[in-house]
Amino acid sequence: MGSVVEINPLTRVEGHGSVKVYREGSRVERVDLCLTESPRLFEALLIGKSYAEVPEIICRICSLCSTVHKVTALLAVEDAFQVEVSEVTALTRELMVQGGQIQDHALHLYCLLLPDLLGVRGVGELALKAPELLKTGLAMRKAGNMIQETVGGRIIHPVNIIPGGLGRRIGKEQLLLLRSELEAILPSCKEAFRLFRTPFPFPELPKPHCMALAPSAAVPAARRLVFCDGHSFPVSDYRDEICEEVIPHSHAKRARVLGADPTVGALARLTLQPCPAAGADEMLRSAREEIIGKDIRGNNVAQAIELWQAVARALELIDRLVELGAKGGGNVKILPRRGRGSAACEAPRGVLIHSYDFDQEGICTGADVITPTSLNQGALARDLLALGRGMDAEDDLRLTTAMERLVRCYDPCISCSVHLLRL
Amino acid sequence: MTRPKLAIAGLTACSGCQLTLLNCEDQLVDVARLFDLVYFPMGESGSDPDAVFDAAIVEGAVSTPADVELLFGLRNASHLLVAFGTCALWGGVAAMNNKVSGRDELVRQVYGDSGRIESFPPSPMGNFVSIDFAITGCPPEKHDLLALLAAVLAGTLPPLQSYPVCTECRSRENLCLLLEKGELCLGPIIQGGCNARCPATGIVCEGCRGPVREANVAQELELLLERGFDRKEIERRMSRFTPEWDYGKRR
Amino acid sequence: MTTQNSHMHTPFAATLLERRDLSADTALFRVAPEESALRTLCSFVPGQFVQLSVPGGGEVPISPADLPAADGTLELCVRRAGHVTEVLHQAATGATLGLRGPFGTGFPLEEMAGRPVLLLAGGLGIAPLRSLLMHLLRNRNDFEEVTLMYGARQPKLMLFREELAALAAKGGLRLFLTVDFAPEESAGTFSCAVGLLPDLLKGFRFDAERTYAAVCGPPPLYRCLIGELQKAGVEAERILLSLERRMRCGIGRCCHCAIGQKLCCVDGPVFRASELRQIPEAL
Amino acid sequence: MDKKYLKNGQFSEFIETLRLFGDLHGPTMSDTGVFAFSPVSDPSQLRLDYQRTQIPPKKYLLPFREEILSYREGNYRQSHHHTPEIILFGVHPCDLDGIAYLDRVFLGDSPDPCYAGRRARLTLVGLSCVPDDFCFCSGLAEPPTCDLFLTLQGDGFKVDALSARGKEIAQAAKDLLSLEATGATVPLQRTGITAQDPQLRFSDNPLWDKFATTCVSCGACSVCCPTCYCFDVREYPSLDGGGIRLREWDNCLFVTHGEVAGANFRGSRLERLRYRFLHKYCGFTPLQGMTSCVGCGRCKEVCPVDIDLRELTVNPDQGTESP
Ligand SMILES: Cc1cc2nc3c(=O)[nH]c(=O)nc-3n(C[C@H](O)[C@H](O)[C@H](O)COP(=O)(O)OP(=O)(O)OC[C@H]3O[C@@H](n4cnc5c(N)ncnc54)[C@H](O)[C@@H]3O)c2cc1C
Ligand code: SF4
Ligand code: SF4
Ligand code: SF4
Repeated sequence: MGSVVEINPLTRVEGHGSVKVYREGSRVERVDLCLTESPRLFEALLIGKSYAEVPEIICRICSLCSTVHKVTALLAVEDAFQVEVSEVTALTRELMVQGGQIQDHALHLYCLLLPDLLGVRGVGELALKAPELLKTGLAMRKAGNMIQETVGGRIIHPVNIIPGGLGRRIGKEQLLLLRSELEAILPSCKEAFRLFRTPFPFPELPKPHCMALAPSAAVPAARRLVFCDGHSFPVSDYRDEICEEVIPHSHAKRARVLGADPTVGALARLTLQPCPAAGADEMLRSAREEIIGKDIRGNNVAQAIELWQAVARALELIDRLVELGAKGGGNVKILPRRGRGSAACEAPRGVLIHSYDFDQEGICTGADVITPTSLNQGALARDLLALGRGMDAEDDLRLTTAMERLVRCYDPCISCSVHLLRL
Repeated sequence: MTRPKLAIAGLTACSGCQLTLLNCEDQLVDVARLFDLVYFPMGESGSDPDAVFDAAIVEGAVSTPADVELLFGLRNASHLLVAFGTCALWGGVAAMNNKVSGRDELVRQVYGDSGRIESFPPSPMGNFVSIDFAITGCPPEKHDLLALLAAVLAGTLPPLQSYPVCTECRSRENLCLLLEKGELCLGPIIQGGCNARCPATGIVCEGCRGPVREANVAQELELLLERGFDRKEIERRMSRFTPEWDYGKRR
Repeated sequence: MTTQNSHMHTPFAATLLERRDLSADTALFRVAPEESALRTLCSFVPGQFVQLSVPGGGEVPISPADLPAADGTLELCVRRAGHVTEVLHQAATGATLGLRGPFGTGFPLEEMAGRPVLLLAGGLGIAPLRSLLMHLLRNRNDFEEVTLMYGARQPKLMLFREELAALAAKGGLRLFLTVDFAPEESAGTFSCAVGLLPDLLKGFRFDAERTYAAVCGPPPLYRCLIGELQKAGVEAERILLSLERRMRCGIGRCCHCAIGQKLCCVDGPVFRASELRQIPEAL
Repeated sequence: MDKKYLKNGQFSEFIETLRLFGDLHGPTMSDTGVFAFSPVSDPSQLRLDYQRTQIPPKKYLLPFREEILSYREGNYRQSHHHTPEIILFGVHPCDLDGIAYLDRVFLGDSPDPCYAGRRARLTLVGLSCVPDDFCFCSGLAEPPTCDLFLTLQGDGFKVDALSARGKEIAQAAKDLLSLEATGATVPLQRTGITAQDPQLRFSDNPLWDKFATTCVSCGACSVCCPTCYCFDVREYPSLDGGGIRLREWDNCLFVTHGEVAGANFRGSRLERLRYRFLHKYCGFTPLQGMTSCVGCGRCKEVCPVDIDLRELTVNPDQGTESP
């Protein structure tokens, strides 16, 4: 006898999604992951807009990672027009991206995921049962938010960054204030590392095919994407290497790399990007066994390590900005020309790629955005099925609870990935 | 005292409005203590589908049959329905091209010829249900949300305020980007309350809070034309968050 | 700073003692000001107003609907009209409200003494005029004939109906009630004229040369009533109008309530028609 | 004879002396290039060549937004603001007049507690000026509303102490002042705008319609006017069960200004402009018959559509030859 169990809506994730589990007797036959967010068709909305509008519009694709969307779009625009920004601009943007990392990881770990560890419904119940723990998380998020507010001019959809530069340079006083806020949360980051080390007691899942951005290269578009099997290619070649498939009858776009479903995000980064900041390296050393080469459950603790790392990096950036004083700034004037620009960034959830075509007036004629969640989609679907198979014996409730937890391990951001996938 | 029951939900949007609640770091614990967050998929699991609410705070534009269904459900189950954010109130970014190109055309551009997606042009919530209160902004301001929650607790709604972005902008002693730099600033016709965030960082107001009540739209258009912007560009900027402008409006 | 002065700005506390519904959207609220406020608040002249604070809502100008009672309590007749009045209508008895005042200029009682007085109230306009009426009746011998013409849209919107009828029955008050229209079902249950106030006034014979007329009602009413009164022979100086404006402070600072160069909260709310002649936007 | 001349060489030290009396604020240029009164930590930040600041000194007395009351369990209490002693340096005569006007409004019968508290702790140091194309003030009022007034003169300033406080400061600075004049002052032609006939607001001047069509109701003219003070009051409950009442600058050009339940007394932009005209140039009770315009020229400078209500005071037939 066939039965269908549905998880609808998926909760404590960003956006609208659901999971359908088809069982034949107790055996799990099929799992449908439906990211049912209404498509907002951003790629089409951008056509006909000027290059300056593109970043302002595209950041609205998602609130959780609006900063990194905006930065990536700016980098892509600047790549198209071959603009090189000042050191202050670059540092300021990176500071905001690190702030985004802190915002996101703190929110995900403490508001969305922590309820699973404590067995409560969500933030509401958390506030009643474990207010102190929640407050710790919120304090970390607040520090990340403060970076966006002071540097970006707004917590969500920052305004202070524009093609070629900044609206306003951040003063020393404000930077020092930020510095002390960030230093204050370092101890909590340590605590987070301890708290989120326990992986969920699932059956073993398939090993991820990790993908991340190699740091280093100065020109953003020339940066490379690297994989755990040693494969790598420059970002500018992404169209040849990553195929976004529109699957017939299901209208889904699914990003695959060389026929495999990649995994991006904290776990992939810690696996592929060497040399985490001081403090984080220790954590990574002690939790190495739980992350490197492990399945997606390691993503939680990986995020906790990245929290520390982001704070540490933000502090470095602030120091450098303070050191620069009034030097190293200025905006670059943009001279539009026909061309294509691409850029990739490490968003909190993993690799994010933007690419735009412009005509000689700087009007957008083509846009392509590949989000971490669409990259992760295939792997998530695969893991869901594997989890289902591994939990054949369990009843529906246990199964769906486990599945929801698995989904949260990926920290998906459904608004970004307006695609629908069926397997 | 029984805790007021809240629904916090999203339709077609970026979740930024709901995130604004989670961004109230200093008040969130109190909010959770004072209210019963009965339905809040972004932050809570396992909600009661038959619940009734004192207030439903809903973000997003309406663009799919599922949106309509959720919205009607919440309207019926709630004493107060609050349109939360610019998408809910004006249509927002997703609706920006409603007047320019057809939905099918857009779907085809993104999904190719095989695309058949169940959706229609995103529209504001008010086109479907009656709304008791609205908070504007993309994203909304925290203080507006907190004022709403406190007012609901006190059995009322926050007082309205209505002035354009310029009023706060000038009061903050910003450089006027329109007058002094000839930039395309929408400040004069946009609802204030954001403390002129953008001009304060040297960036023009992009109109994220939608039209102010007394907007002299025709004149704003004229003064931008005089400053050398072309009509297409102005309309494109203005429709970024609000597709339905009455470009002839003067009063 | 004296207590008195600071309470020009900070409301006195006042307890809501009871509430009586008069119509679907209007109720009579009896409030007891705190002890220290009694002398100030109870000193008002009919026509003056108080600023009523409803915690959580805000503040609105209200003209007391009666003279202060012997125990110092005030009666406020308030229609549910918007933000603040809505919160007031939800308030439970026992709730703490706030009062500032009295503010503005009331009716020129001394000048009116020894004269006939004609009160013309339209709709909720009865509320402020009621305290004037009570003053006239309490000091009945100081005035000549007292007449009240009160028009409401329909019978069920007529406030204080029984009470006014009882007062008239005691003598000393000539009472004319009129409704714009009377729905079928109210036929027989209620006796009053059907028609508009100005029409009622047209057929009224009175000592126009000496009468003081006090008018309060919705804005459109004023123009025709002033016309009729003047036609009948009441000079503009003796036509007293109580006007409504948005008021944020009540003491002449917020500048919302200007009528020409006058401020409704300081120079009014009671104005003479003669003062308003030069001010087209007044009515 | 008093020692009342300050040489440029002594200026910095004079500023340091002022600092002894409170926090020093004065005209500076913000990093975006806007003249603004703001705290001065170093005399070099002072921009004595400023023409006018965007926001007049009224912000020191009547902030854009301030909490005036708070309530708890239904009981209202006055909100107390901690205001430091402030020495506001370099205020031009028009702005001093503006403060004098606000003083009349807010310190008249029953002084406004918030305003009065700030005013009592504000020391005004005036500074003479050279008018530009926007200015039309009527010069220094008699007596000027300030504690000290500095007149630019040759290679320094003439310093007049005009209040007890001013004398106290002059006394403290007496070693910096000298007897001999620093040079001669240049007398200036000043025009000013006098009180207008209230009926002018109903004149058939075609400018009325033009202004009503072009005014964008951005509010800048009132926000930046040194004598516009009208305010809105709003009450906000807070999550802890109490709440606050705040006041915020309002603006007679906004549609909400003349609203009452069921009607609007100034529903059209034309009516609202007339209201502004009346208030600016004719005054409301008790300042009726007084112009409140001090000629600072801000409203004209900040208006995006170049509206200058003063033009209405000129008979259109006189200015230009009609065809
Ligand atoms: C001297 C005087 C005496 C009075 N006496 C009485 C009396 O005895 N009894 C009585 O019932 N009333 C009386 N009133 C009228 C009473 O003051 C008003 O009904 C009351 O102020 C309404 O306030 P509210 O907050 O309830 O309504 P509001 O919410 O202020 O609504 C009033 C109107 O303004 C609009 N509005 C309000 N705020 C805004 C905003 N921010 N933006 C846009 N629109 C807005 C509303 O749509 C509505 O039409 C008197 C008024 C005066 C001046
Ligand atoms: S910068 Fe924009 S918002 Fe600010 S005053 Fe100028 S036009 Fe208005
Ligand atoms: S200035 Fe304009 S774009 Fe910026 S937050 Fe305010 S309304 Fe939105
Ligand atoms: S009306 Fe204009 S010129 Fe006159 S004082 Fe005000 S801002 Fe200055």
